Amino acid sequence: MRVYLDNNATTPLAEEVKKEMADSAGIFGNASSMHKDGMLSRNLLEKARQKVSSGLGCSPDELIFTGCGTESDNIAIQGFLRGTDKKHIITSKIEHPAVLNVFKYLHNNGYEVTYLDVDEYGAVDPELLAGALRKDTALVSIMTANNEIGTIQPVKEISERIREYSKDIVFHTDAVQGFGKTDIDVKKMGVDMMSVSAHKINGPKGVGALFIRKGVKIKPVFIGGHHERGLRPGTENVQGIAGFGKAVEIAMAGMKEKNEKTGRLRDKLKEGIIRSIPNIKINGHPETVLPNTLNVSFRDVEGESIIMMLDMEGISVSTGSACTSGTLEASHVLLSIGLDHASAQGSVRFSLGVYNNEQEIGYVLEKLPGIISRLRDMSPLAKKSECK
Amino acid sequence: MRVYLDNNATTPLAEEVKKEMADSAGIFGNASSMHKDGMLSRNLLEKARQKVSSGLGCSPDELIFTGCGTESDNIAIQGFLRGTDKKHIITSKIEHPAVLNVFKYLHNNGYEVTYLDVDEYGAVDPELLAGALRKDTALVSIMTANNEIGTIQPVKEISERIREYSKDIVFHTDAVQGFGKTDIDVKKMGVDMMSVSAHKINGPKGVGALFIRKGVKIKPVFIGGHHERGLRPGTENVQGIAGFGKAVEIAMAGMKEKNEKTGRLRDKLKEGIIRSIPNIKINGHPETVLPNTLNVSFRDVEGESIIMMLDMEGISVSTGSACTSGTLEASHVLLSIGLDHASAQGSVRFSLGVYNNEQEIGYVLEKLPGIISRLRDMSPLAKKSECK
Amino acid sequence: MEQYSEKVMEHFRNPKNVGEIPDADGVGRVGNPTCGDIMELYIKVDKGIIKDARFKTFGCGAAIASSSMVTELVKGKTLEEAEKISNKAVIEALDGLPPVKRHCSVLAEEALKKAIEDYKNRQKDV
Amino acid sequence: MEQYSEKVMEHFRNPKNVGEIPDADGVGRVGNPTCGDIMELYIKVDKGIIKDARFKTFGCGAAIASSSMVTELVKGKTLEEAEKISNKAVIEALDGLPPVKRHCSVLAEEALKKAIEDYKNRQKDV
Ligand SMILES: Cc1ncc(COP(=O)(O)O)c(C=O)c1O
Ligand SMILES: Cc1ncc(COP(=O)(O)O)c(C=O)c1O
Repeated sequence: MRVYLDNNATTPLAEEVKKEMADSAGIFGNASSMHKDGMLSRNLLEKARQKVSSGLGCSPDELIFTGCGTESDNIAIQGFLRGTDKKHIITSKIEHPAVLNVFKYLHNNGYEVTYLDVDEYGAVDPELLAGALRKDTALVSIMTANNEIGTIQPVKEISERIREYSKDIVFHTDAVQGFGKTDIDVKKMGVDMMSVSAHKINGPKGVGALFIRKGVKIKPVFIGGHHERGLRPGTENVQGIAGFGKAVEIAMAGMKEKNEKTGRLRDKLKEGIIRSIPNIKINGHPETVLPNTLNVSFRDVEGESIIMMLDMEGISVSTGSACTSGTLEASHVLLSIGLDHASAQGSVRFSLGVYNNEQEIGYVLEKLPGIISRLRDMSPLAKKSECK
Repeated sequence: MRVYLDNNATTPLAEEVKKEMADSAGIFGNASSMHKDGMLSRNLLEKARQKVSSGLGCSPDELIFTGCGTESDNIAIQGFLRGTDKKHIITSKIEHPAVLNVFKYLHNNGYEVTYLDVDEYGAVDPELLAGALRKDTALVSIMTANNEIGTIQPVKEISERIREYSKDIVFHTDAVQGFGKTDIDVKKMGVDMMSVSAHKINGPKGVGALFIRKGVKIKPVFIGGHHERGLRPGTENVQGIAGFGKAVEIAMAGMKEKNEKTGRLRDKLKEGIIRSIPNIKINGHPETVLPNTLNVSFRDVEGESIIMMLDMEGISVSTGSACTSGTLEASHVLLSIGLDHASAQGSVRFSLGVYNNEQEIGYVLEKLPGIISRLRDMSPLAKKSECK
Repeated sequence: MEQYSEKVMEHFRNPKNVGEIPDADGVGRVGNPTCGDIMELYIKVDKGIIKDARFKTFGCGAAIASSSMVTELVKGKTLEEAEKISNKAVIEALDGLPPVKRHCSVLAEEALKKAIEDYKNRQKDV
Repeated sequence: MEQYSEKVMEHFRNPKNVGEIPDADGVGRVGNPTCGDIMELYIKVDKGIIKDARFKTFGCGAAIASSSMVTELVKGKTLEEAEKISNKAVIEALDGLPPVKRHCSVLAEEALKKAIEDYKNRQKDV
């Protein structure tokens, strides 16, 4: 049995998406070419743009396709800043590296950065943000939902605070994790730019999109031909983009029901863990949280070894972000919500997807307690906690 | 009948590549994940890296995957310059926009740029380049072969001139068009960085690669996770990359024979055009030229209207670069080799691929003369040329 | 690349009124090879009415379609009516042109204006 | 992520010598929770020979495998031989470790050194 509970890292391709991509594998023209082969590709591209933009609630000419969520974030942030002289920018301490590391780079290159604290659940306080706004604030970037703990940010409230202060500050949100798992509407949320990525919603890897509200001026960072309005030059990945369009279409159909189902399974897993394993802590917001995400600290054991043991039992999960596996640091997200290092290192993220079922959750609950107790038997920390 | 002669814009997916991609569609893990699903993806990724690097003659750890050729060019050029203070850079006047427009941007942002002239065939003179080298030259970027006229540059000689002058100057080549159509070997060519793109060799769109010689230090431009050594952050497009690996594998097998076949067809087309249509000019180098590329100026007629008429007959060709279709400018490549505006605008690029055959070339030769003469009948320039 | 309308394709496929009028009453020549398209418009006028119009064009699909359309539009019109034909009218009659191709319709309008001007100048000379 | 070797996986799957030795002759404790892994190594010494070794480790797969391996390596060795066991030896015995995980073998070496040192100190005290 193989149980995949790492859907925040990436998701399996939906069968319909595989089919769409196989069907469009023969449509190969360069979407920029005048001739019929080009036109066929262009048509696929624009059909997909229609679908993805309708999923975001924007108009098709406000959407460009990119090569991944990271690219969307970078084009949005670096691209906007290339066109303004203002030097103050704001983000939160728990952004994905695709945003946070851009801010760190900018910090080292002449920008003043405010990194907003979050509360114990990982939520940004809109009032705190309002207080950080300045005359020279160029851009604010706050994610829609966190990839490690699932906490959903009050994006709308943040947007309102920003607008009250100034109409000129641009507000970007990284919705790579929110898209498909919570209500997304660029207008209702009041954002100027939004990043999304296909492979998080059962679409192909290597395709992302960026919403840029009409009137928001950004400059290209990678420079080349005129594709995607010159903002993401390079021959368009028509097949992948067609797959993205299909993935959005199916993600949007019955989204509410799918998320309710996922939420029920997640709650079952959560309650099962609470019932069967002592000395744990659930991380992330108890209510305003993605329905598929469960982050748990298992006291006195280390996350990687839990993951490896689960993997040996056929269960795929991860410690925080796949993007930081391979590094040695404890999750910046978990440290930011106040966990000590040992607890941060002993955390596991279970992230469910539309294809998980009851039986799989049952299987995980069968295996997990034994693994934790085995590792605790090995741990020099466990006995001390007991003494306390 | 549909005849596709726009292979320099993009190529159809090879059947083997389609199959490889379909076969790997079920391998979906995030290549950065610790668990088995991640490992399966990582294995595919590294297998493909092996194949592509062997096609370039480099070692696998000298190769990163990117989202397209344009990205490879940008990461190479902008990424290298982010790590040096030297402010002089050199390129040619006939580079692809993915290089040339980066240089223009840099030109406007504090860099001194030497744009080298080319001769009437589009070749860069290594001596001219040698004369342009300076103490503060950071980087030279000269393409391996031109996308519009097919001229192959003396990359090895250029590299030698650069090395004679200094060991510190980094030499990048955009081999997006050269790869698969001419001998490529980063060691023999003596380059430090090389860009390639999968969709030009019957691989998928949305995948490129960049060779970075060991010891050459570049900084990320798009910033995020640690994927591809942090130089191209973003979840890897494993399926596309697997397709790229397969495409390289089949491109390299019997490359010489395939190119000889393509060359024969190209020559047949060229001779047929010379024989049946007066008042034309063949652009590009007569010998050191890609075997698949034929660029022809048809005096007194405009290129787009030729393309449209050919398209109506089922023939796909283009005026220069697909990347500049949609703009109004005459090709900078054709102007650089000395064509006047009218001739530059009256040029058509026929670019063959591995799947073309004799019959298709015969069909084009049947249709083309009538189209040119029909358009000349419409042209106010034609009568004047006759008078001259 | 934006798509051409069916109407544009129709006029490109089968342009109307191609050619010169050897004894034209007015000729308008616009554009130059350095900037792109070149258009020549010939008109034949009888009692203030444009009886015939023909063109020769070096240019893209939109330029040829615009030339064809403008000759169709002017035939049978009085000079006063013809003078009022704007590039917008050409675009409309073609069911639209992609933004980057709008200048082709401007060229058509200018060629027509010049041809009428040429006709008027010749009348003065007489 | 680089792969772990089969040997590492083996020692992770079935670590040898897990646990404490209540009446150990020497104990080495290294690492701290702020920087990552924590390792405790217990040794039992008889006539200059390490008769038994056990560990407790809080850490990743490589840390657990390194702990397991180092206890295997020292058993039956004289103190002099044991003192020469370096992190390289641990890595070799494990058929390699990914570069980012090398520090785990260093930790194992240090834990061993400390345990021997502790043993020697206790001898002096007697
Ligand atoms: C010479 C050259 N460089 C770069 C590119 C850009 O490649 P891509 O479209 O994959 O970004 C192309 C083709 O479009 C090309 O011909
Ligand atoms: C919140 C968030 N932002 C950005 C990304 C980056 O997306 P991609 O891997 O498509 O570049 C991810 C996932 O990896 C994410 O979870």
